[in-house]
Amino acid sequence: MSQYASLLIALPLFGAFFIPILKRISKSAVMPFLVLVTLIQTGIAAWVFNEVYITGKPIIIMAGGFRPPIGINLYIGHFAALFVLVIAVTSLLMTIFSFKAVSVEPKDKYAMLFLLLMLGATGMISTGDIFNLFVFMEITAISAYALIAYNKTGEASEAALKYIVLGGIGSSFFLVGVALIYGSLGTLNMAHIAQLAHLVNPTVAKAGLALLIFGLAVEAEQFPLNAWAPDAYQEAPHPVTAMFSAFVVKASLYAMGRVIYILSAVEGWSSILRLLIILGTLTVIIGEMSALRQNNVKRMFAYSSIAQVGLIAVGLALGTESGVSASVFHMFNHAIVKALMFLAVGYVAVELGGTEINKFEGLGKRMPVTAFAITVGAISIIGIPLFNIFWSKMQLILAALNAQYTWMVALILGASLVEATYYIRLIHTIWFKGEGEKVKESSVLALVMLLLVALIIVIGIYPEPFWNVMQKAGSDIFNVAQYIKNVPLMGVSP
Amino acid sequence: MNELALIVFAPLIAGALAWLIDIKGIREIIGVLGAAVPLGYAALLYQKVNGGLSFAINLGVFKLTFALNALNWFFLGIGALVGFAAILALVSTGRDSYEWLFALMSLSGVLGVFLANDLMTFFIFWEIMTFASFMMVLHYNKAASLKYFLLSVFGAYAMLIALGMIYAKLGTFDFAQIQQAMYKEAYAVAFKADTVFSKGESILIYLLFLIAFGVKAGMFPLHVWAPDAYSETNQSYAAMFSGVLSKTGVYGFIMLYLLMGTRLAIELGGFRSTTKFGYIIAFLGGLTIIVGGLLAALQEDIRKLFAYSSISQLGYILVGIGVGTALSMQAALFHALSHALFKGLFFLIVATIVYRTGKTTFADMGGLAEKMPFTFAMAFVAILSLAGIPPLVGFASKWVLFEAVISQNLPVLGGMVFFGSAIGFVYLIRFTYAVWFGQRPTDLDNVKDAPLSMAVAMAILALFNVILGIAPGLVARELNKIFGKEVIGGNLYVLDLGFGKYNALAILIYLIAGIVIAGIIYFMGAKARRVPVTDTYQSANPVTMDYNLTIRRNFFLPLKETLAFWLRISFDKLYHDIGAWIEDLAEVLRNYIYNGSVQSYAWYLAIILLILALWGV
Amino acid sequence: MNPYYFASIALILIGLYAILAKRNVLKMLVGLSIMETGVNLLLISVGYVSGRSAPILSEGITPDRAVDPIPQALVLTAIVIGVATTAMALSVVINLYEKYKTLNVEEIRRLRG
Amino acid sequence: MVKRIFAIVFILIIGFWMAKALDQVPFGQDRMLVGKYYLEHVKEETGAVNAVTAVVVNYRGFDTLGEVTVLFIASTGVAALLWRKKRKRTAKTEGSVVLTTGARLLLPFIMLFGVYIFIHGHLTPGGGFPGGATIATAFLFLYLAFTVYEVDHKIFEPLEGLAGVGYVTVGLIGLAIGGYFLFDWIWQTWGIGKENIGRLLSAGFIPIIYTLIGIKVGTELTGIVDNMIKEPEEGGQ
Repeated sequence: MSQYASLLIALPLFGAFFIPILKRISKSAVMPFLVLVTLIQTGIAAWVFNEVYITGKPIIIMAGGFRPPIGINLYIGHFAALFVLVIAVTSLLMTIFSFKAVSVEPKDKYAMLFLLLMLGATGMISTGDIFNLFVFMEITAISAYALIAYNKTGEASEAALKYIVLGGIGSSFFLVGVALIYGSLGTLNMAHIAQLAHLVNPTVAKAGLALLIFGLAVEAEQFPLNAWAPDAYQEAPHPVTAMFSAFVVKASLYAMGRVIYILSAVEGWSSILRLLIILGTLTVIIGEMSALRQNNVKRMFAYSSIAQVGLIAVGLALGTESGVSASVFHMFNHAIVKALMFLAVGYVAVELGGTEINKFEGLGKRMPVTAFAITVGAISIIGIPLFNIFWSKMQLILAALNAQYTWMVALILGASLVEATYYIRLIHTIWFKGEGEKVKESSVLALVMLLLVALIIVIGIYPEPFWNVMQKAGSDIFNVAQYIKNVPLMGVSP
Repeated sequence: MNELALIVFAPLIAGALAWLIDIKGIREIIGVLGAAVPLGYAALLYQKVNGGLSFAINLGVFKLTFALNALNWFFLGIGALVGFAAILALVSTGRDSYEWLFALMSLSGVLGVFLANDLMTFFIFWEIMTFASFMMVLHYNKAASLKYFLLSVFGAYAMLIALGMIYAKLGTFDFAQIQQAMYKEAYAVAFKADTVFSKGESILIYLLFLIAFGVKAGMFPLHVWAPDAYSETNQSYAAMFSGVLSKTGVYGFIMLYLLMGTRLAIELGGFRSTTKFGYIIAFLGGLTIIVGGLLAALQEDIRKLFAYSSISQLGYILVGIGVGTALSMQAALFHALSHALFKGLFFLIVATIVYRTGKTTFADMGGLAEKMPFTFAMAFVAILSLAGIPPLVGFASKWVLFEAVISQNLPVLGGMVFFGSAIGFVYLIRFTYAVWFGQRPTDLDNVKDAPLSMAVAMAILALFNVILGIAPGLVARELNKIFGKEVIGGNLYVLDLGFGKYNALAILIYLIAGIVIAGIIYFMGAKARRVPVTDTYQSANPVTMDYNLTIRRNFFLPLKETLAFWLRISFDKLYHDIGAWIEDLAEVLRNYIYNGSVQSYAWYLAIILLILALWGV
Repeated sequence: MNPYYFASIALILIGLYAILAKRNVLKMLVGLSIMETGVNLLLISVGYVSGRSAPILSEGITPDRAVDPIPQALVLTAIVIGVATTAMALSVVINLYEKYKTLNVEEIRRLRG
Repeated sequence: MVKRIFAIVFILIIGFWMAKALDQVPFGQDRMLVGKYYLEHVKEETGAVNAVTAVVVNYRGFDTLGEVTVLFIASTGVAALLWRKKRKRTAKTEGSVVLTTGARLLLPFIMLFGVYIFIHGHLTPGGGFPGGATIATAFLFLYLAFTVYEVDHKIFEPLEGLAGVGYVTVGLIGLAIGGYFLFDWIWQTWGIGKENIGRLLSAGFIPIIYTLIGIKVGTELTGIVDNMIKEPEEGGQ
C-alpha cells in the first residue's frame, strides 16, 4: 500500500503531460486543471505525512520493484514527508495566485512548467540516489530557467542567462563529483555510499565531497555563488518567486545536508564543514548588507531570503543534531513567511503595477490586508517573540554557540540588526507615510494571506507540536546509521 | 490558571482583545481591566511571597518558567502600580487601538521579565517588551524609534550571546542552577582550581550583560535613545516607559549580582572598598547622573527635560547597585521604587499639560497654576519628591543612598551623587518657573484641568509618594525581607542605619507646624495684596501685559555657554555616524559584488573552486 | 595520467576557460556545452574496464567480458540534460538579443546592485 | 589581458587538483560492484540482451522518466519563450533540386531507420533517444529542403503529451499489477517472451517504453527545431 506514495512523482508528471491534450479539448480548462492536480498532490502528501509520522518508519518506494542499491529508491523519511507537504501546499496557494498574477500569453506552457518545477523539488527531496538527485536537480533548474525568462522582457532573459551559466557550471562539477564517488565506490545509492564511505581513498573522498557540495551550493545560494539569485527572484513571475524562495532553494539545501551527512565518515570532512560555515556566515552578512538600500522591494526580499538561506546553511554545517533540527525548523518557518511575503509583494505589483518602494507608500490605507500581511511577515523575520521565526533563529544561535562558534554568532546577530533596519523602514513607509485611494483586494488572496498569517502566529505562540516534528525530521538527516538501517540494502557481493 | 500566568498574560490578552474589538468605549474598559488584574494579584500574592509559587509552560523549543520571590515581588509591585496608572491615563490620551495593543503588550513583557525564573524566559519577555515599546514610538517618529530599536536590540543580542555561552557551558538556563554553578566556579577560582569558564570568558559575559542592561537602564554611553524615545511617544505611555521599563535594566543588574556577583568579585578583585566590576557600574551611573542632569537643564522641550531627568535619576540607582554592599543595594531598590513613583507622576503631569494645551515647548507655556490647580498640586508633590524634600519618598530613598555611599568612603561617587541632586533641583526650578508661574500666553486662558481618568491616575501616584514618604518603614521592611537580615532598622516612621537616623514623623510634624505658623502670619500679619505680574520685573517703568516678561526661553543660557565645549562630544552623533558608515559600506559592497556581469559571477565560481582546490588538496 | 582522463579534464577546463574569458555570450554557451561533453567523457572513462567490450550480452560476450553498463546509462541521461540546457540557453539568448540588441557580456548588465 | 592569464592560472590549479583526485581512481581497473550484479542478472530479470538498455529502462527507470521530463521541459520552455502572436518561416532560398528530390526519396528510409533503432533498443546499441533524434533529423531534412514546410503544432504537441502520458500509464499499470511503480509486469508477472530472448518480441516492456520515448523525443526535437527556425512577425510581442 505504501508504494502508492510514488504517486507523488507520477501525478504531477501525468498532469504535465496531459496539459497539451487538455489544451486541445478546452483552452480555458488549463488553470483549473492545474489547481485540481495540486489539490490532489496536497491530499496525497498529507496522507503520506501522517502515514510516516504515525508509523514512525519512513516509506521506501522501490522503482521497478528492485531493492536498492540495484534499483532506485525514494526515501520518504520524516523530513521528506514534511517538506513534500510544504511543497504541495505552497504550490496549491501559488496556483490560486497564478490566476491573477500571470497574464503573459502561453498559459498552458506556464502550467506545465509550474507542475514540473514542483515535481523537481519533490523529487530532489525524496530521492535516495545521487544521480537521481542530479536528474531532479536538473528538472528543477531547467524549469526554473524557463519560468524565470517567462516574461520575455530583456531583464528576465538576462536573469535567466545568468542562472543558466552559473547553474550549468555548478551541475557539471556536481557530475564530476558523482563520477569520482562512483569511480571509487561502484554504487550510486546514498545509503550504500554511506555504508562504504570509510573505504574511499582520502584525496578522492575530499575532492568528491567538495565538488558535490560546490554543485549544490550554487543552487542553494551560498555566498559568492548566489549572484544569480537576486536577479532571478526579481524577474521571475510572482508566484514562481514565492515558490522559489519557499521550497526550491530548500530542496537543494536539504540535498546539501543529506550529502554532507552520508559522507560524514570521509576523512577531510570537518575542514569542508568549516568552509561551509564561513560561506554561510558570509552569505548572511552580504545578503543583509545588500538589502539595506534597495528601492525595489521584491529585490530587497530576495536578498533577505538569501540571508536566511545562509543562516540555514550554517545550521546544517554545524555538525550537531541540534544544529540540524534547528535549521530544519528554520527552513519550515522561512518557507511560510517568505511564501506569504512574496505573495503579498506580488499582489501589490499586480494591483499597483510595480514593486518600487514608492508604490508601497500609504499601502496601509490602500490595501490593508496585504499591508498587514507584509508587516506580520517582516516582524516575524526580524525575530520577535510571539512569531514563528524567533524560535528557530534562537535554536540556531544556541546550537552555533554550543559548537563554540561565538564569533560567527556575533556576526550573524549583527547582520540581523541590519535586517531589522530595512524592514522597519519598510513598515514605516507602508503604514505612516503617503496617501492613496483604497484598492479593492480580491477576497480569495486576502483569505490565503490571512491563513498564512494565522499559521505564523500559531507557531509563534505554541511551537511545541511543530518542534517535535522538526526534531524527528532533523534526526532523519543527521542520524545516518538509522538511515542505512531503514533502507533495505541488498547485500551486493563486491 | 496559576496566578503568575494570569499576571503575565492578562495584559497581553486584554491588549489583543482591545485591538480586535476596536470600539471606542469597550476598548478602554478591557484595557484598564487588563492592567488592573496584575495590580490586584500583586497585592493578593503579598502573603504567599516566600511560598515558592511557580509556573511553567513547556513550549517544546524552550520551557518558560516563572517564580515569585521577595525580590521580584517588589519589582512586580512597582511595575503593576505605575503600569496601571499609565494605562488609566491612556484612556484619555490613547489615539487608537494600535496603542492599546502595544502598551499592554509592553506591560505584559515587563511583568514577564520580572517574574521569569530562567534566562531564556527573561530574554523572550525582554524582547517582547522592547518590541512593544518600539512600536509605540514608531507610531510617532521613525528616526527616534529606529535608534531606540537598534540600540535595545543590540543590547538584547549582547545578552543573547552571553546567555548562549552560559547555556553552552552549563547546559541550563535556570537561575538557581546557574547560581550554584557560579558559586562552585568562585571557589574554584579562589583555590586556583580549573574552572568551566576561563577568565576571559567570564569578563566577556560580564561586559555583554553590562551592555545589555546598560542600554535598557540608559547608562551613560548608551543613553542616547532615551530622550527621543520618551518624548516621541504617547505621553501617558511615557510614564510607564521611563518609570517601569527602565527598571528592567536595574533588575537585570541585580540579577547579574545574584548570578555572577561572587565569581566576578573574586575574579576581578576589589577596588577601594567595593568590587572592581561594581565600581565600573557605579562610575558609569555617576556619569549618567551628571550628563543627564546637565542636559536636562538645557532642554527647551518639556518632554525632553523629563526624559533627561529620568536618565539622571536612574544614575542614582546604578550608583547604589555599583557600590555593592547590602545597604547600598537596598538604597538602590528604594530609589527604584521612589523614582518609578515620582517619575511616573511627572510624566502623567506632562501628559495632562500636553493633552490640555497641545503645547510641548516651554516658550509657549506659562502661568498654568491658576488654570490647572489640581495638576499643579500633583506637580508640587512630584517636585518635592524628586528634589528630595523630607516628608516625601524621594528624600527617604536619597538619604539612604547618600548614607550608603558615604559609609563606604567613596569620595568620587559621593561627589557625583551630591552634584546630581543639586542639578536635579536646578531643572525643577526651570520646569516650575516656565510652566506654572510667570505670564500666561493669551491662547492658554481657557485651559481646563486634568480629565477624570488622568486625575485619578495622578492622585494614586501622588498618594503613594506621600504615604511612603511619611512611613518609609513600610518599604524598609520589604527590603529587609528581600535581604533576609535587618539592614535598615527602625519602626514604621523611623529609618535607623546605625550611624544615622531619619524620623519621618517628627519632620512631618515640624513641617505642619511651620505651615500653620506661616499661614497665621500670612492671614493676620503682612497686608499681602495681589501684585500684577508686570509690577515685579520692570522696576516700575510702564509696561503692558502683551510684552512677554518671563524668561521662558534659554533659561540657563550662561550654563549652556560654559558647557559649550563639552556639548560637542555627543554620543548620539557618534552612533549616527557609525550607522551611516555601515550603510555606505553596504552600498559599496553591493555595487562591487553584484555588479551584474555574468562573467564576474562565473569568476566567483572559479575562485571558490580555487579555494577548494588549495584548501581541499 | 591516462589519456581519457586527461582529455576529459582538458575539455572541462577549456569549457571553463571559454566561460571565464570570452566576451560573446554565445561563445560562453559553447564553452558550457564543451564542459558538459568533457564531464560525459569523464563518466564514460570511469566505467571502462581495460580489455573488455560493450555490455551487450549477445552470443560470445559473457558477463566477465563486458564493461560496466551503469556509467553508459548515466551518460545517456547527462547528454540529454546537456541538450536541454543548451536549447533553453539559446532560446533565452534569442529573447535577450531581441531586446538588448547586443551579445557582449559587458553590456548585459542592467540587473545589478 | 591580465584576465586571461589569471583565468589560465586558475584553470591549471583546478585541473591539477582534479587530476590528483582522479589518479586515485585508476583507469581500466574492474571496480564494478552494482554493475557486476547487473551483468549477471540482466538476462533472467529483464530479458534484454543490451545491458545498458536494461539499466536505463528497467533497473534505473526513474532516471529515464526524469530524463524524458527534462526534454519535455526543454521543448515546452523553448515554445514558451519563443512564443509570439504571429510567427512564420522567413527562409528565402528554396533547396536545390538535388536536396528536394533527395528529401522526398530518403525521408521514408530515414524514418524507417529511426523506428528500427528504438524498436530494437533492447538488442542493439542505441534506444529511444537516438531513434527519436533520427526521426527529428528526417523532419529537419524537410525544413532544409522546403521553405514553406511547417510542422502542424495542433498534431505534434498532443502527440508528445500522449507519449508522455503513455509512459506514465505504463509505470502506473506496473504499480497496479506488480505493486511497484515502473514494475516490468510483462516480463516479471506475465512472463511473455521468456523463451525467445535475443529476438524482437522479448525483454518485457522495454520495447513499449522505447517506442513511446522514440515518438516523444522525435516530436519534441522537431518542435524545438520548428520554434527556433520561425521568426516573429514585425508586429510580434
